[in-house]
Amino acid sequence: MVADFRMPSLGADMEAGTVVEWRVAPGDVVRRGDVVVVIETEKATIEAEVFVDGVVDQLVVEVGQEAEVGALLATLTASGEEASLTLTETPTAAPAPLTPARPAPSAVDARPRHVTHSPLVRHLAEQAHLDLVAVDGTGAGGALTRRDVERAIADRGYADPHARAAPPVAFGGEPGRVKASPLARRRAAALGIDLKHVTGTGPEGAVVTADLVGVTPSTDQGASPAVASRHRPAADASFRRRVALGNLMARSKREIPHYYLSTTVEVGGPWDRLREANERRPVAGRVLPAAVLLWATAQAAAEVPVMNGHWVDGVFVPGDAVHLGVAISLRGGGLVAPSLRDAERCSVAELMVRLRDLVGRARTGALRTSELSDPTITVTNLGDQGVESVFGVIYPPQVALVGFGTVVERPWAVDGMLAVRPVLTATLSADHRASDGHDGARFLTLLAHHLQEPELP
Amino acid sequence: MTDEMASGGDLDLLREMLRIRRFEERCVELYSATKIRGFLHLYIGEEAVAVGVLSALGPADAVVATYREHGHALARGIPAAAIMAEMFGRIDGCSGGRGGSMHLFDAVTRFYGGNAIVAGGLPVAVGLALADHLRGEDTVTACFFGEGAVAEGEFHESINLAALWDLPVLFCCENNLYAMGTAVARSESETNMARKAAAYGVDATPVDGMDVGAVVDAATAAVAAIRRGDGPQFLELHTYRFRAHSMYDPDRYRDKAEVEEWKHRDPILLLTRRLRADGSLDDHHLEALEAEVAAEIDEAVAFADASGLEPVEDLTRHVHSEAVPR
Amino acid sequence: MKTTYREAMRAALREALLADDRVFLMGEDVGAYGGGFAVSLGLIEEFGPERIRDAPLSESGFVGAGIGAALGGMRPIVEIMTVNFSLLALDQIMNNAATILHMSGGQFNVPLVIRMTTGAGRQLAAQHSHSLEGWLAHIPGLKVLTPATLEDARGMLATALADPDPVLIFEHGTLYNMKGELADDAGAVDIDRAAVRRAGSDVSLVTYGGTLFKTLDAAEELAGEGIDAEVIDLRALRPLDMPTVIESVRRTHRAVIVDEGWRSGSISAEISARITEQAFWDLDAPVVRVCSAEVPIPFAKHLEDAAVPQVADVVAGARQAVGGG
Amino acid sequence: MNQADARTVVLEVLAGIAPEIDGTDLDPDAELGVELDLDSMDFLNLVDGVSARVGRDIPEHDYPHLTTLAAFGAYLASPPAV
Repeated sequence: MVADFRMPSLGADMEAGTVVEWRVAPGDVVRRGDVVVVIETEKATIEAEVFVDGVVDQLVVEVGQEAEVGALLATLTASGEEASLTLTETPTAAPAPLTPARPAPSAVDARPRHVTHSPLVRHLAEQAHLDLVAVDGTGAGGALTRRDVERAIADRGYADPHARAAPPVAFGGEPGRVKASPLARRRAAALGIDLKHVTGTGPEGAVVTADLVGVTPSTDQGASPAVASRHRPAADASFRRRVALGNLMARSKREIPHYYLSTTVEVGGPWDRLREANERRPVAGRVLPAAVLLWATAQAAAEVPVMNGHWVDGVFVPGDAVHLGVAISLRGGGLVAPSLRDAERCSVAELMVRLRDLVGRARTGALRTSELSDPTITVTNLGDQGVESVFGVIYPPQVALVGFGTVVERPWAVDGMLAVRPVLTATLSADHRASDGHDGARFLTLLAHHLQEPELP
Repeated sequence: MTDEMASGGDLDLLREMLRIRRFEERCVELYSATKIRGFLHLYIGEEAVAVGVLSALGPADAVVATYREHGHALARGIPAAAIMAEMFGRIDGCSGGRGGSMHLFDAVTRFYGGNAIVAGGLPVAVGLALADHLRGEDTVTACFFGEGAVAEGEFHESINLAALWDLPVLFCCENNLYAMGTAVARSESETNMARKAAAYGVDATPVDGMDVGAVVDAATAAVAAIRRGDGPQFLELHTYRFRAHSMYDPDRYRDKAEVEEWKHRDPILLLTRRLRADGSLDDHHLEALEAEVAAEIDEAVAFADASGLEPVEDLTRHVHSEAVPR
Repeated sequence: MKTTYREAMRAALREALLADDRVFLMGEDVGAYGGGFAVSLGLIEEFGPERIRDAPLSESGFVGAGIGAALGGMRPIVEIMTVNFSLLALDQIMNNAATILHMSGGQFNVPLVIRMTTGAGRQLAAQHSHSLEGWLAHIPGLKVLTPATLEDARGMLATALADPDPVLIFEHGTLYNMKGELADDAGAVDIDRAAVRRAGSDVSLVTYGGTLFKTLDAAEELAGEGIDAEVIDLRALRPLDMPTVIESVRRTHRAVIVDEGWRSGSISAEISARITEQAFWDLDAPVVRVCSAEVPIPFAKHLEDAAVPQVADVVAGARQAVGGG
Repeated sequence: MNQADARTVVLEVLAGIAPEIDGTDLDPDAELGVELDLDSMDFLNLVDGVSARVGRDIPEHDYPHLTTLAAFGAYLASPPAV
């Protein structure tokens, strides 16, 4: 009878051992309990014994080799008898049976096989009201795995009414109390959203931050249910932009030490020239005053580099060109500020073409990612809304924002005489970490200068 | 072979020692084959102590043992199959698979466990004896511990309490000379354990723990003294474990020659030799005995293998009682 | 009937000793001395030294003996004079009392009651002022009770003795002299439910044991500020009656946990974690904890006062939770 | 081109600029810039679109005549000044 001698396990933390010495050679007679090999593990060097009587046949693993627990180390030919120690001094005939010392227990496990599932599996199944009997297991021995249960739930889909999230159980809470994550609660308060009108998708039906997207603020306290924006189906996106912009502006006001300058510029001359030029052009070729404002801003920004760039990790990084951000209000609310790249190299006419294209795409949601990514300075023009001046909030990480109001006719001294002239207020919001008032004043002065002499087509 | 020999006292002692020896040898094999896991502390060489002392107890007496307690559990009468199933971590184990090798328990035989905190069982034994004392029972609590436990405060607290309150405790110090790898001379200022016990006013007797007959005699006398009302008794049983402390012990701390020397005093060998010498045992008897023991162990292993696992749903059972209070 | 916490506890002991022959009291100086805190004063005269058993200074020994006696069919009450000494018996409490039922596969239960004094507030300095009940409540297999009221001092012992498993009773040292009115027929009380000692709607103050009355005082002070605080007396730290706590927090949306234990790894941390696990979506503010400072309890009165939670600390914690702090 | 047709053209172009407006609701005498929130770019696009549809140049100096739907319609219904 051949018997295998395998790498013994000497502890649950032993995975393998190295044979450091064979105490036997092929042909040696061994008795049960004899040490046949010395095994080295990380923990100790142990003498390993054999569990049968017999003759060593072959040593499979050589000295110095490592073998995993259970690996074959040697083969033996067992004598087939397990007479042990030296108690039996002479072989004898078959012994007379003795009465067993005590009744031996039945070796058969007659209990019905108990189907067991892991706690996780049971938990998942309970949550989904899933009957596990109908689920096939793919785990060891047909056991149900998490994946099995999840697949079963997914397969069932929504055919089973229980599959839908159960409504939150009323438990002690007062009526009308809305479960909401602390973050969602805080954000809703900041945005004036009444949580009662928001459908929660979180655990226990709680409102989580994502649920606020697409919900417009209530106009008054305890107002009617907030509904999606009436203006546009894209209200979700609009709301998301609102939230993002709000966060950005809050960060700006929190982090950036703004300073503000303003100057009033008489624009009678350039505006007359612009009008004259437009008279000669078909509608599609006309230039709006906005293009002139952008052009002048781009020129000034190129000349005062501390206004044009980004504040990153505590230092000012000047822009490699003027990527002019244009604040564009969207119909139905919201604001985007895409950029006109390399604006300082464009003529007024070119800027007009690009502006018209940009505004059109901004309002149809067709902006390119690159246009949204990296303005170095931004212009906000509220002239069309009739306000005279705007002191804006800088878009981080930019360091300056230029604002233009509407053109108004005002008494104006010309050559020592009072006259009525069209004037425009230009403002600058600038980051005091990157520049100071002197730089800002110089910038506005240059801007005003450029407004006077646009190179019109 | 006569009936007298088959059921005689000495033959029973031999059978019990053989059961323990063969059971544990099988455990080594099963451990090496990863059937048994966890710690495995073997009693091989010390069988005469458990067999001799427990032969002196009656069924109403109580036993508290240590983490090296397979021998005590077998000698006390817990079925080998239930013990093996426990070693396998199966539901039919004597502790339902919750205890393992170090925590064998059995209510039927009043076996209050293998306790794996050295000396941790002594106060419990004192309390069991206190309960018997308060209820006027004449039962004895036998408490086994190694000589290593004598260094623990709980030994001194317990033997003092038992002596102070005259409690029926049989303290059985199994002095196998090593607390894991620490030789007694390296851990005790006084290496005579009996003298320590005597300092508490307890009758203390040194016993040759390799001679099962001597153990039986000493234990019988001690139990009788306790039942007589002489108070707790202390036996220092000089013995030796032939195997390492546990499976993963390279046995660096003692001489191989020392081990071999003690093996000449193998309690099974000594008893076999004596029985052969007086003619009450021959090869036929021995073979029959071996076969009987082997069959029992085979059945125990088969039973353990066939036994199921406790359902994981029941994980948190036995943290608090389920049944009504006693 | 007018009584004190100490007398209520003694009445409970006496009742238990009269009711069941298996019951006996064992501990240091419980007999001739009358108990370190005079709880068992007079009992040895009535019940004799076998049942009011003075033990030597061997905490591990006599706590273990209590375990053995419980295993042997008795109903021992073991008194550990103060919680600090229980550290000498932790092996028996943790490795035997809490595990034997489990290790034996349900065969052997340990119907043992261990009483001990806990807490600071009496200028007993760093070795006699621990609040380690939260530690012990970490251990599965034990029940941990913290009677704070006269009713609970009177009624918890009987229920603990009827329990088949080990029960630890922590008696706060500052409570023994507390006087009050107790019903003549006061008796056994449940030991697994928290109690709302004061109803409120703005914030849930969760506490137990020695800090219950400080917390109730704080609630009164808060009422003067318009903050309506609910006060929950946990009564037991294991098992923790979280449904009562959660129900309260779901109404008030704010929780303050007052615990004389040290903050790190404390029962207050456990309760806070469970509130977060079970009532996160109902919270309006982070859970606030009022615990002892992370320092051994000092002897000097002003420092001891500063180290352990006081009424003002609870008030401040509650204000913080409601956003006014 | 009569005024009704002219208004229809204006409304159609407006629909491309401000899709959300409902032409039937629009008060013909309301100022387009205010009522429909048109800025100068929108207005340029409106004029450009209408100009292309009707095949007629609309000089900048005529913009003051185009403030309402009614006025825009009337302007388109009348012959060019030149």
